[in-house]
Amino acid sequence: AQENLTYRLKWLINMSTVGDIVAVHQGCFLEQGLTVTLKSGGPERDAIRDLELGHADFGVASGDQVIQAISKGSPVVVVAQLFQKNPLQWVYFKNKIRIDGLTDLKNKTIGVTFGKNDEIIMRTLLVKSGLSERQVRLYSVRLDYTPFYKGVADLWPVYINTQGVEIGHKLMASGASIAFLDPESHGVLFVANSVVTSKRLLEEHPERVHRFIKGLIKGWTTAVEGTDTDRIVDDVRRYDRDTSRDLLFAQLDQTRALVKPGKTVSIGRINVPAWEQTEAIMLANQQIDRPVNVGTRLRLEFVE
Amino acid sequence: MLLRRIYQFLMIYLIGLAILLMIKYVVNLSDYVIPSLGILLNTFGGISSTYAHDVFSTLCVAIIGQIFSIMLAFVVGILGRKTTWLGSLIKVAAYNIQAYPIVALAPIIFILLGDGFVSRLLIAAMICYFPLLLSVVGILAEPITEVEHFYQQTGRMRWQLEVKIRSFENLPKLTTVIAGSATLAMAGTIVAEFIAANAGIGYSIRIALYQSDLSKILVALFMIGITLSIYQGALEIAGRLVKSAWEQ
Amino acid sequence: MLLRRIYQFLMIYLIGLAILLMIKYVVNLSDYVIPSLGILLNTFGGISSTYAHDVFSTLCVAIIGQIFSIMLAFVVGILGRKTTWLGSLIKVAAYNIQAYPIVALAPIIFILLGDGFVSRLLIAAMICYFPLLLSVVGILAEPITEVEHFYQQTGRMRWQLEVKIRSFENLPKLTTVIAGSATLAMAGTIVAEFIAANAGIGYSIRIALYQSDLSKILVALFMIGITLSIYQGALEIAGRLVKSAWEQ
Amino acid sequence: MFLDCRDLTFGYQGTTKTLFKNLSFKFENPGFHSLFGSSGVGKSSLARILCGLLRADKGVVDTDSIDSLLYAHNLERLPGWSSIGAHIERITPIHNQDKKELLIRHFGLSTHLGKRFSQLSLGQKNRINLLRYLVQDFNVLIVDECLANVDEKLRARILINIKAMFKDRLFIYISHNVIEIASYCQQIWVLRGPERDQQAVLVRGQDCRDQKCLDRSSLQQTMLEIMNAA
Amino acid sequence: MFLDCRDLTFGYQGTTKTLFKNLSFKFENPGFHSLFGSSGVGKSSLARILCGLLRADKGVVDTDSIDSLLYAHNLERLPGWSSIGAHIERITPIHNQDKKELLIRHFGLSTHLGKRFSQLSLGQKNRINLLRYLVQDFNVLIVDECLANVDEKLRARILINIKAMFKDRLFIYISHNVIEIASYCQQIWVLRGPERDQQAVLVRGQDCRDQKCLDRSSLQQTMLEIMNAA
Ligand SMILES: Nc1ncnc2c1ncn2[C@@H]1O[C@H](COP(=O)(O)OP(=O)(O)OP(=O)(O)O)[C@@H](O)[C@H]1O
Ligand SMILES: Nc1ncnc2c1ncn2[C@@H]1O[C@H](COP(=O)(O)OP(=O)(O)OP(=O)(O)O)[C@@H](O)[C@H]1O
Ligand SMILES: [Mg+2]
Ligand SMILES: [Mg+2]
Repeated sequence: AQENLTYRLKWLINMSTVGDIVAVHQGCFLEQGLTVTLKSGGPERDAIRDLELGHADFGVASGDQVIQAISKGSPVVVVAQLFQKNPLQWVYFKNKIRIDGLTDLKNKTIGVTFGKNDEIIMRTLLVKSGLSERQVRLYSVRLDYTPFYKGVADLWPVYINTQGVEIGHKLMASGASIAFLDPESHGVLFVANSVVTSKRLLEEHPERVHRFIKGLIKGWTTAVEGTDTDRIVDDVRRYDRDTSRDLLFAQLDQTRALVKPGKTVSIGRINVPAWEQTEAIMLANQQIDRPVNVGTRLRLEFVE
Repeated sequence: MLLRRIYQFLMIYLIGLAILLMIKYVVNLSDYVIPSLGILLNTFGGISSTYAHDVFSTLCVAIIGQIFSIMLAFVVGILGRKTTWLGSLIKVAAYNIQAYPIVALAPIIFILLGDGFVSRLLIAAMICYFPLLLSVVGILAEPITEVEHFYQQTGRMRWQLEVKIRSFENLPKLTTVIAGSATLAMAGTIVAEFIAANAGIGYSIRIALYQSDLSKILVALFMIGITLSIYQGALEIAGRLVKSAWEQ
Repeated sequence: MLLRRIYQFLMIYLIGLAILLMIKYVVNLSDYVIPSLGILLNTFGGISSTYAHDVFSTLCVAIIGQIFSIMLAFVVGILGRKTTWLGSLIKVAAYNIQAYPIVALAPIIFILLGDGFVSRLLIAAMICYFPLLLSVVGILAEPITEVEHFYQQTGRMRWQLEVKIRSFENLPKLTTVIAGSATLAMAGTIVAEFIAANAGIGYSIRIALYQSDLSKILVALFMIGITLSIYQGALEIAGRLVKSAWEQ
Repeated sequence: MFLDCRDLTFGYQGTTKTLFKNLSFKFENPGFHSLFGSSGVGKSSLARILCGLLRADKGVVDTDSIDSLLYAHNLERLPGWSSIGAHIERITPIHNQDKKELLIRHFGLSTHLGKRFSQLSLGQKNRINLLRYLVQDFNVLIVDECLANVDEKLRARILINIKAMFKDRLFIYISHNVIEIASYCQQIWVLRGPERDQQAVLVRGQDCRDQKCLDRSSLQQTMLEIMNAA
Repeated sequence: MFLDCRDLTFGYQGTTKTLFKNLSFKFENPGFHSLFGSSGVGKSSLARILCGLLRADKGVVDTDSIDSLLYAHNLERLPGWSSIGAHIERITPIHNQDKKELLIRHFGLSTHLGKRFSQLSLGQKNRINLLRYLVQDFNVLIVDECLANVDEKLRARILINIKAMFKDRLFIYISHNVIEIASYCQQIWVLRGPERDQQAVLVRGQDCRDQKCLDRSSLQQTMLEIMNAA
């Protein structure tokens, strides 16, 4: 008999969730006896809430969401980490400014989404750079990119594998050249999309979690290593009709690099030091008022 | 009538577009700030059929939401029409909820109702119902003494009759507001889709925004406008039929 | 009157809160999903003064936006009141713009006007003006023959007089709508702040949402509600003064 | 059955003028009676007090012997969503259906029942409004200028028929037509304003029951009495 | 100055009944004239045709000799935002201010000028409405039951004063009061409905200029003529 499960994503269903899509549409979950319903997310709906309310069995949340929830007593556990690299980076015009080191941020206008994790990441970068907050101008980001296009802001946060590709494509087409500021290359590790579930499910049905993760990792492995990219892109297009195929191929390449940055890294691996650094950063920024020992909520046994 | 609505809409849309393009060329903005006409037509060709389908699905939700909120407005209007303590409490509640922008209420709605069709409908209805409520309360709270006197005198006044008398005497105002609220129902549904759904034109707009693609947004606006012109025209015709049926 | 509004609001707020807390304890949810009363009070103590300040700044924009949209609604209502071609064009334009959810129009507004005070104001006004417009059009389009006959007969009818007569005869309806639209102006401003600004309570709500901090949102809702009760109460008193000044 | 008012004092709020000051009068038995007085003397206000729409500042309105008192006036409108025929049909109690048919004939409205209220002439509006009160169950009916816009011939016919059909009811007929009041009414209370020392004067009318009863000189006499009292 | 109508045919849209069929009549010179007829015969409709609010299906209304024709009726209301005194003040042309003062006195409204329209009695409403038409510049004024709710004494005084003050104007007075019409009007056109072969009959009235002019028997005679015609 098939079991029905609901899987709440963090954000829209697009190339960032390619592995999830492949797992659903190429039968990886079915093999495990699971029928999985994908649900897209958004700022008003987060997966951890859905887990508690029983609206979902599994979900995707970023590291900071998980840590925040733990600090408020949510019984959430992490069973896999999808992105080994945080996709959040800052785009800038190469012909306008030059960023070699963090000190080059001085006197720049930097877009940040106040309250979101890009704010914390940028603040951490600034601390590392030794610049005080008065030496840069933080610019409040909203939905569209016009301030960046018009040059009001010098750097603008994007998800490198989706928005980054689209914008890069557009700007390239009009002759501009762009580059990205990658926090990780400056030593800031901040965990992004990870798979979470509730303690209860884990305790009561560990084998179900096992099968889910097995199916999911197979999906992501197919997405990252599979050669039938046409089929993968077609699967994504079921959800993201508005992005052209060309762009989707480019996005797929970028996403692959985030999920499996090196040969030795296994897909879905939980990067414990990165989690610890994420907690440390949040503590330093007073996002949480005391340590939560996130390590105790990381279940490494599901991904070898 | 209907035709006039459509070509008036086209006129307005074209004027708006012309202004945008003028700004583009005067200030010399690149295609990614404001797309050129060529890009726009291209986009239109590419996505118009998908968007038409989206808009239609949105319209269906909007219509249900509008019916729902008309009923809600009448219920609250009827309960809140008296100047009793309860009446005014209901009015305060109905007003206050509206003051909360939907973006702040949405998380609570999702906690309480999940994110299915019901939440979408609720959000759409909330945005559309308040203007209706205002008019309905205004209309239902005001006595028409010349007509009501007889029923009061003979002890025949029931709340249904009171509502009927006051609605009838204010029929033109009510139909104006109901036809007008169609646009709000549409806007409400789009916002709900923007926040929550994974279908409909609101969802498409969110993706277009996410991709920073203004040309798609302009196509979406076009589709929404034209659909709405037709819907409103139909409502107006229906309103006229109701009126003549009731009055003749 | 004013006091009653405030304690009615408190009652509604507390009922809502009680329901949320009940759900929390019945379903046994963590503080992350629904904050406990302790956390809520704590948050309240911590941020109430900042939020009070934010709400006040939002209220100021809302008031200006409301004044602006009342004027706009009257202008459009006056122009659109005739059943001429131009009148109906203006009405179609006014209606259509409203159909576009602000989330879709916002980018265009920001492109045209930047994201300063003006954009915030415009968005607030747009959200608030439409319900006003609907009522004003309904009211101004309907002749009051018993009063207007004399002026028609003696060739004295001017549009100002027509507007004056029809407004006066519908004064209770107009004041209901104007007082009610205060909530919409507030909601509109908050939405604008939510999308674009970097000040005001809407901005604070956005941050709270990103932080998944429902307790902050609940505090914000409280602040908004209480401010609005006061503002609306004041408007109603003002409305009554205007009425008695005009009628007596 | 009687309607007794004692020591009524009343003035509209916000005005300084008192309209009645210790006004007393009494309609003593069923029949067709009248309240008379010059325009603005307070007839309609008094009617509103009698039926409870206004409250006197002082004094007693004794309605213990009355089950149901109705007040009909001539600014009323019928609802517009149905024809007047349908309206009358709906609001007539079953046991008064016969009366209704008869009244429609006497009121000359048979051919207009299909019309909406807004499509009637002024006199037709007057008549249909009065008619719908007559088919109710009432003891006392105050008729405030309800036939003011009906032609005299028809009006006389209507009054005679009402008197014949409703012998056991008490009518208070308010009108400015002196001949009519002198001819058809029984007790005529003439209001004279609070500055006169007797605020209301009773005149006995001819109380005719058909158009031929009129004795010219006594009618003339009554009319004079009324005019002198006012 | 004259008002000539020839071959008017008219019926309300949506009804099958024709109200007038080739109706012709003529008011020949300035003075106080009347349109008379039973309730529902079409007086108000005719007035609406004369002033252009309705259009006849056929026929000619010859108003070439008339600059300004006004139509006053008794369902009108004054705007409520100012006192009736202020309203009258505002709508009176400067050259008619004297007339205004005089009329206010004759109409018995001096003590009520501070009130709002809604605070007036029915007869007071009637009077103030007629008054505001009289202070306009007009040639022809149709007065459609404008004094229906005013007491007879005051009404007689008002009519006599109007006749004295506006000798050069043409009035068309619509009323159901036969004595009044017979006494004060000059040309009385009696409407009788389209089924009669002469749809409008002209009766000469007594055209009295003061209350004492009345010759009893000739008045009686005129009244009979009118009643027979109707
Ligand atoms: N709402 C009100 N507020 C103040 N004064 C009023 C109000 N209604 C009526 N009056 C005044 O009270 C007086 C009596 O009015 P009422 O209507 O009772 O007179 P009436 O005898 O019925 O006159 P009519 O024969 O003209 O109808 C009038 O002078 C009128 O101006
Ligand atoms: N809008 C309308 N639609 C249809 N029929 C109408 C309309 N207005 C009036 N009538 C009918 O036309 C006829 C004449 O009406 P009108 O008002 O002219 O009569 P009138 O002579 O002024 O009567 P009254 O003395 O009662 O005022 C009446 O039978 C009336 O029912
Ligand atoms: Mg009266
Ligand atoms: Mg008439």
